Amino acid sequence: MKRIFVDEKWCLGCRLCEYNCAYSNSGVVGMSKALKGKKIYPRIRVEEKGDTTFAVSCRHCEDPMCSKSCIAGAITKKDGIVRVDQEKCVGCLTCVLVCPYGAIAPGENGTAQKCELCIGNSNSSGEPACVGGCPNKAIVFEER
Amino acid sequence: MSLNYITPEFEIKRNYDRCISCRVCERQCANEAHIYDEDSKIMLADESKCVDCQRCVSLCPTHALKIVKNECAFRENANWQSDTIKEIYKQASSGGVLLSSMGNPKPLPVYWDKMLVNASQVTNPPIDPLREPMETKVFLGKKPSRPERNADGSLKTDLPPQLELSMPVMFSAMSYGSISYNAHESLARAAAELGIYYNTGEGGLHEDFYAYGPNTIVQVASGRFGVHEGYLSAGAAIEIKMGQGAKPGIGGHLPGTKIVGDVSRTRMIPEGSDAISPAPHHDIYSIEDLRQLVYSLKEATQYKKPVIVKVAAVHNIAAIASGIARSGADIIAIDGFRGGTGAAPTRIRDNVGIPIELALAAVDQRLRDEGIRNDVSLVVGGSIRCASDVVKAIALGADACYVATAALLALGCHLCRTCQTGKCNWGIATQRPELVKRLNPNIGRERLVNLMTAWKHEIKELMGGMGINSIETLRGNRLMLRGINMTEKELEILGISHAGE
Amino acid sequence: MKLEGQVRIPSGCAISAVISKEGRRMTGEKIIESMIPMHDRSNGLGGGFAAYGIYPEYRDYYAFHIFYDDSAAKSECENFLKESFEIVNAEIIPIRKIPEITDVPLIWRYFLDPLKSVLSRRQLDEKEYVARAVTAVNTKINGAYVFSSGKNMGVFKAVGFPEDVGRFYRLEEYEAYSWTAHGRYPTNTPGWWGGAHPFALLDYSIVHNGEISSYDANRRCIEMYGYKCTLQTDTEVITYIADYLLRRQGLTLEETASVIAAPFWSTINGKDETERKTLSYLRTVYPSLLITGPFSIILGFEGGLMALNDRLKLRSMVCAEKDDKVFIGSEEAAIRVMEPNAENIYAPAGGEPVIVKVKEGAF
Amino acid sequence: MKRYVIIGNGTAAVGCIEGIRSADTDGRIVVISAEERRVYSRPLISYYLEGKTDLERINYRPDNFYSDNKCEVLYGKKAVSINSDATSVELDGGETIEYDELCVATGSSPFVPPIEGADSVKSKFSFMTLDDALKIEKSVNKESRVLIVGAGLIGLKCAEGLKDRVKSVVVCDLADRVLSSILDDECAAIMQSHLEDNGVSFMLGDSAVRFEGNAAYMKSGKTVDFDALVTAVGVRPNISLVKDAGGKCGRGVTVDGRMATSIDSIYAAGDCIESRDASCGDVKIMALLPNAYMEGRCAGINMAGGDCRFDDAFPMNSIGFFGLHAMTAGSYFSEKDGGETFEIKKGKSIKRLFTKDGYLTGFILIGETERAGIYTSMIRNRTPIASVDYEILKNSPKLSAFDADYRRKALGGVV
Repeated sequence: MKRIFVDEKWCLGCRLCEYNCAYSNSGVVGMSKALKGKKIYPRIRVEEKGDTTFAVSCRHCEDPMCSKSCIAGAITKKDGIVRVDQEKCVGCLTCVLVCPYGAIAPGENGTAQKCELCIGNSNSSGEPACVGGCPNKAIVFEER
Repeated sequence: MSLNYITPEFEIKRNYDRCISCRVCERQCANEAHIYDEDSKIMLADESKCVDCQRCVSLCPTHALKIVKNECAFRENANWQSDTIKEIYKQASSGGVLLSSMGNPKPLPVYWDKMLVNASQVTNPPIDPLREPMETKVFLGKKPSRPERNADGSLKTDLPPQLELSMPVMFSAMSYGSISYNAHESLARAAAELGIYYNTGEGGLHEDFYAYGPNTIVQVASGRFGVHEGYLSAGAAIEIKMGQGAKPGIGGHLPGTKIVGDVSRTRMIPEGSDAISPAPHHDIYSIEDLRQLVYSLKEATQYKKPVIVKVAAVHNIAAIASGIARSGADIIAIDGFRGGTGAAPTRIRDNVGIPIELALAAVDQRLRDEGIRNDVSLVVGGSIRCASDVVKAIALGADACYVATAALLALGCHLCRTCQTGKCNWGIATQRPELVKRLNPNIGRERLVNLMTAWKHEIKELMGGMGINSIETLRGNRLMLRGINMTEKELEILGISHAGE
Repeated sequence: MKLEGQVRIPSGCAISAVISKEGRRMTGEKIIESMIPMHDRSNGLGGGFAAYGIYPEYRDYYAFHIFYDDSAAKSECENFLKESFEIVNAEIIPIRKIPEITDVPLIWRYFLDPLKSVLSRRQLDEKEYVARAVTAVNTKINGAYVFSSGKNMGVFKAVGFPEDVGRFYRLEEYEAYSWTAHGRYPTNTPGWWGGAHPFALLDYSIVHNGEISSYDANRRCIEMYGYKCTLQTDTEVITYIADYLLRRQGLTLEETASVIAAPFWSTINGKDETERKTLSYLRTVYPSLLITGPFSIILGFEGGLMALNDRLKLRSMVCAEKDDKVFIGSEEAAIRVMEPNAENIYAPAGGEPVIVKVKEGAF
Repeated sequence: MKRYVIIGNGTAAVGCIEGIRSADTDGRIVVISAEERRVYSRPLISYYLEGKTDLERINYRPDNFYSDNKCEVLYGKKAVSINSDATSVELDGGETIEYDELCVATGSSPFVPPIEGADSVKSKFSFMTLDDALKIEKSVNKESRVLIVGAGLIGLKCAEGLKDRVKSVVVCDLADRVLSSILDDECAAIMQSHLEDNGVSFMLGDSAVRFEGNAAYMKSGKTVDFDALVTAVGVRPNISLVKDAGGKCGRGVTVDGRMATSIDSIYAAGDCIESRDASCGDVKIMALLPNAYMEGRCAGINMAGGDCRFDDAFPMNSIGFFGLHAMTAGSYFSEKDGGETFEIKKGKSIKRLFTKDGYLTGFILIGETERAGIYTSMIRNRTPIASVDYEILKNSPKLSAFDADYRRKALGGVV
């Protein structure tokens, strides 16, 4: 299956991915309307260390620890995609405690959220928003 | 001192209804023109630092940015225009020579735009490139004046060394140092994929790029930076650079700040030292000296590599080219006065040299008049902007074109013309690692290949319209061109008729 | 309005040819008739014929056919010729006055022998010497135009329909082993006799149907070698290219065909190594002598002819045989007129030369 | 066709079913469920009281879970004994079920200490099952005063769940701090004060010695009046079935790394077992949902003939009260045990990283818990501190602390 991969060699640390992610998952049409004056809770995060920057998002592990650990049975993997059922999640954050990549974080309402490849997002354009918006192809969506 | 204050050239217009303070502009501006104000949580700008490279405009996710010409104006004066006035202020405060980059931006005539291309109607058919073969392959190099035969009567098929091009366009010289590693990698990989050539410029050849040698032209310039036997043998051809269209008559100067790491090693000069190429080659003060260098290089490479001599288009170009053609060179490259540069004195860039169109027409005709046109191939550069420029150049008599500015544009250059600062926000004309990485060669290669592929399609369309299905029969086919808005003299030099004739 | 030679004039055409491989001589009747069914391919602004083997009694002399505007031009030209040649014979070419052919110039025929002393002084090959004389007359002497200059052959042309031109020149009285014919459809009105076809230099003559797109590339290349394209016609430049490649570069007919109608690179790459190398060599060395755009030509030369189409075959041309004869025409109808029982009718592929040679010793 | 029997219908049983089905899609699976409910998330019962979930969403797996996995569930049945010779399980109704492979996932039971007068308390509860929660829900109202005995995870989650439903909540515990099993004094104090700020009262270092109707008499001499009593002092693993069948047990059922008991074809998983804590080497009961699932799954795979080991369990907890999150994992070695501690404190947030012999062995995070899994993975993978940039990690868990090669594989490869 296609996954998101990042190559820090080409990451510029511009953080467009974070904003594109937040917008894609906002459900609002118009980025300014969606994000202006708001704190964003992106599902992809850029890390910086000196000149090294790279983005981290869910790896959609073959054997996802988060899903096995979820006390609410809210995290499932289907067709290769690990998703959080926002209705079931109670915000205990056990998934945050077990994710080796630090790719899960609570959203605005306290429930766990993570990259779900923008599937089903009304304002996404078929590929994950972070990938489409990356100006340097540091984030790609492909089979490996 | 207020006398030193020069109004910023540009104004950064931020639409605050759109701006989400994501700070992408701030992170992306190496000139630090954008500032985030923590207290008010809004983006501010320092316009004096803006060079209008459009990086922020391109990356702003909400399209909140616009860079516009500063409206603050001197009183209008057709003679003393605002650029002239500002230059005087700059010189009055610094006492220095003004520097600038890329090609001559002055409103001097562009002859490409005054020439129109023919098409077939009724008396012979246009050819559809989608249905019929359409050939753009070109061989550059000396052609023998008479065939020789073997004892059995068959032709001897050995030829002097030739460069085979899938289309009549090559990437012209840009040195590693003046442009980045990633820019070079993009050019090298694209050239290899396209079946054309790129040119090292005078900065030597990085060891990583020897692999692309079969598609590389290695340059020998007056500074001889990075020149050694391995380098000469690595390329497919050797180019002796006598001059450059953007700055005929002067040498080059790459500041020590760009001579870092691999650049210094590749050039074979110490880190941090300025790389100064002298105005002349100090072993070439005349045409016979050139002949010696041509043959020295041929000796060094066992006569396996064609030798190109590159000159700037200057007044006496036809005679100069004739001399070069008789010097043993296989290819003459002529660079017109609009050619780009990483840095040149403004006065030189804007006032020295002649248009490539006229130089090309004069040289091609002169070499034909002397019957030596087939002894050399002609490559022209200096602002070839599009496929129709290529077609017109070939029809005037060129074998191939050199492009550089167009290639840089494909790589992301926005022609802000401040290469000399080394702070290229697009990762091209810089050696700062955090900026260099902004040009991902995977993208760069793809965009160059796309550009050239698009041009190739357009060249074929134009050829097909003329009923020509091989680029060879376009070369020097001036009947396919007509002039518009030109004087008799201009038409005479170009060797074409006026439209309607 | 600019005349032929001052401006390039595209034209459509009809061509036909017949040759006897046994060298049997035929009168001009049949070749004239062959042009009748193709009447509509001409517009009356030019027609002509080339005939090989017609002057056996003068076979060792260059036969110059010259148009003169007036007698002043004639005497200037004759003075010039006398500097280089011994004039073995000079005569008016016999014509038949017919209403279809008007504005007739003075038409003279000379049999010339190069002066050996001048020839050796100028250190030239004899044919080159003759060719230069032709170029000199045509470019330097106003009102004089050499339109045929080979040995034992002659070109006959005029402004008019080809069948009328044939009658005008009384071609039924000539016997040749090889005939070519041309009817012209130029796209402007001022007919000029010199502009009619065939076009010839030495014993090479060309009849051509088409409008080549490579004209100026070819012209500017060939002019480097001393040719001067005064007429600005395809036929003229193709004749010079043929002369240059065959006579001066020493290429074979097949090699020449591979230069002017070169196979596509994709075709060349599919050939075996020897052929690939040869074809690549020819394309690389003579790129500017490739001819593109539509053409069908018949090149006449001493002892044979070669027919060739452009590589896309953008013009019609068919061939046929009967006994010792080979027929070529823009249309099959032309061939049927000459030989109702013609056999092996076929259309040669684009770029495929049809070379017919008369048996050695039979011409 | 293999016959699988699972005793229990909790998280470990689900893990076991999914484990079996990952290797064997045909075998017959029988689940013996004492509770008359499909599997639900036990830890969510406090969230139920709090209103963050409901009787539908609390289900641990979708409606069609059992049918999709072709499981036969015997609701309301209790296994009373295992006959390992006959490879059968006897149910309370007398019927026996034969097995080829058996998994014991009986979980644990709340421990209710014997206190004088306990019988006199009418409204008294444990807090273990959904039924417990439903009973409590029914018996309390806005005027209720609730006394919770036990300031551990269960007691405090119960307190949080009830807080807004009742008038007052008092928590007492013999220990002198809250969450004594996972927090040290200082961290416990922060948590306690946060709970107090949100209206929960504590009586620590104190315990009820006698009940009399709705009054508890404390060891300290204080008296607490209450309307409902919840006992949450701890749980005991349900080991009797295995023990009676002759299986080896400590405090919990003894299993190896494949979850096999000492009896052939009998596996055990979940809260009923004891296992080795990978962070310190001690054998202990680590009754945590993630562990239960992974143990169950491991057992299931092995029962179906696969080969799976789960021997890197260690304690870890993510728990939040009134918006303040605490995450803990592993073991905390004090200086005298040869450990080192790194600490950052800021207001209500605290971070403690425990290292020993060059490895991260445990941590406590309160408040700032972002990306804690990066620390957890270092404990699980036993990542040498020397191989990472610990200075970065001290500040916050980041992948930039790891070498570029690790990142290349983690972020540029399939994991």
